[in-house]
Amino acid sequence: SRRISFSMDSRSSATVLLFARYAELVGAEQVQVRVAPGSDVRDVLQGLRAGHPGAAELPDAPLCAVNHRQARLDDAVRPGDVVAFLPPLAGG
Amino acid sequence: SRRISFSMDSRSSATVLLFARYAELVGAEQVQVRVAPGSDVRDVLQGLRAGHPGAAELPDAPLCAVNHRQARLDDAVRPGDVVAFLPPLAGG
Amino acid sequence: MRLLTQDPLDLAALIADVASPERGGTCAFLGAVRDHHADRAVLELEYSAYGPMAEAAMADIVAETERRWPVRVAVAHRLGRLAVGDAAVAVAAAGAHRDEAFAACRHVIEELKRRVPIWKRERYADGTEAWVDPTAAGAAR
Amino acid sequence: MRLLTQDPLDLAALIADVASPERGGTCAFLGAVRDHHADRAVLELEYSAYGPMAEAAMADIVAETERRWPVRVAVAHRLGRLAVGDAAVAVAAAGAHRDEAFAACRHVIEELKRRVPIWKRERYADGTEAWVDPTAAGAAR
Repeated sequence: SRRISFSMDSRSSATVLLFARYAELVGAEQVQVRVAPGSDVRDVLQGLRAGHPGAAELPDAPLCAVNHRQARLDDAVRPGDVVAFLPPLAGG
Repeated sequence: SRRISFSMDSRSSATVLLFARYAELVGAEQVQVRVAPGSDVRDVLQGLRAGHPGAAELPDAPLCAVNHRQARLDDAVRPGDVVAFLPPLAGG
Repeated sequence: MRLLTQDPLDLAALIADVASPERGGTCAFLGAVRDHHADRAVLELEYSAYGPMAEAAMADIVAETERRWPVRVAVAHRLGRLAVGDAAVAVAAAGAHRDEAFAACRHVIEELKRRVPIWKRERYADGTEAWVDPTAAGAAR
Repeated sequence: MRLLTQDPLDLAALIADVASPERGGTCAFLGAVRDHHADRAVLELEYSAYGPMAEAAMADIVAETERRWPVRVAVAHRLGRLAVGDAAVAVAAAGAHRDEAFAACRHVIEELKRRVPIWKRERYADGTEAWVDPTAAGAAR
């Protein structure tokens, strides 16, 4: 039911989605993080921490996804991408 | 739905139940077979063959039961017992 | 639900029989009449049983399974004439965790096939009929 | 049936989705909300998901499973607030024979737990709440 909205700076930033406990820690379900050329998911996590103190409690290597597919921390991120950080899965 | 009936000589015979292909071979679902003292299931099978030509086609060691429980060919049979010979099982 | 029945099987009823608040995992198995057996087209079949022995064997299997794993299990087999697609056997096994639910469900269907005196006579598209003998060479599982 | 739904799960519908005349064996799994988790009394819980990724992962699991075994499989996970005893996940796998039905059903639920981004927050009898972390020490399976 969450709607993914894009801010004005989507040409220079990635949308970061946060779920469950991570959304509580950060205090938001969605934020924008600037991505420089050559960025990867780890850089986006660093950018998230820089702008959101609550993100300090995220683990160094959380599960992550880029554009709705599971990803690794060294996968590339380009402006306009949707990056997600995922707490330990608990489905089923 | 089959009813197990007992004939007059139940004090000296066992009731033999036949199922599926074995009932077709013997031409009956239930017959009485005399049992002498010290008889076992194998003796009952011999008695069945003596009285019913179709029983010649039964295997030498069919699955069998005594009083509704799986049995072995050398298990004892007493007058009044219910002996069953079972074609290969095909449930499920 | 009764162990042997002439009526259509009700898997939901079996699952309800084994459900409880502490059992989070339920595994179920449904065996249905297939349209083929050993490369012959099956139209319908008829199941028959040695009733008292079959019910005793099924009750034994349930009791043994519930002793071996921390589960509740339920099982029912249909008798009489069945069409292709009709469920012939249904099993449900519920436990706190899925490991035991899967293991128990599988055990019940394997033991049922091995020990319960039930027979089936198939009627084929070519008009012939035959008793199914799973021990015969070339027989399907 | 949709992969993710706020509505009660319908196992019969999943089984019907995978049924066909040549598939004689159907294995199903139902995962329900248990009344206890790591020795704490659970009153209810709420499931949430990363919807687009969860649906893609579930579709991947279905496709992979159907490539690996000769089966059809269906799966659905419920989201939102669930009470003890409510089914949270349902899987059905049908094949010609039971070996592949059991293996495929088990594979789907294992992969779902491993790969599908769904979370649950439990509310306990003592008034507290917590996000469930299956990777934490002492966590129940």
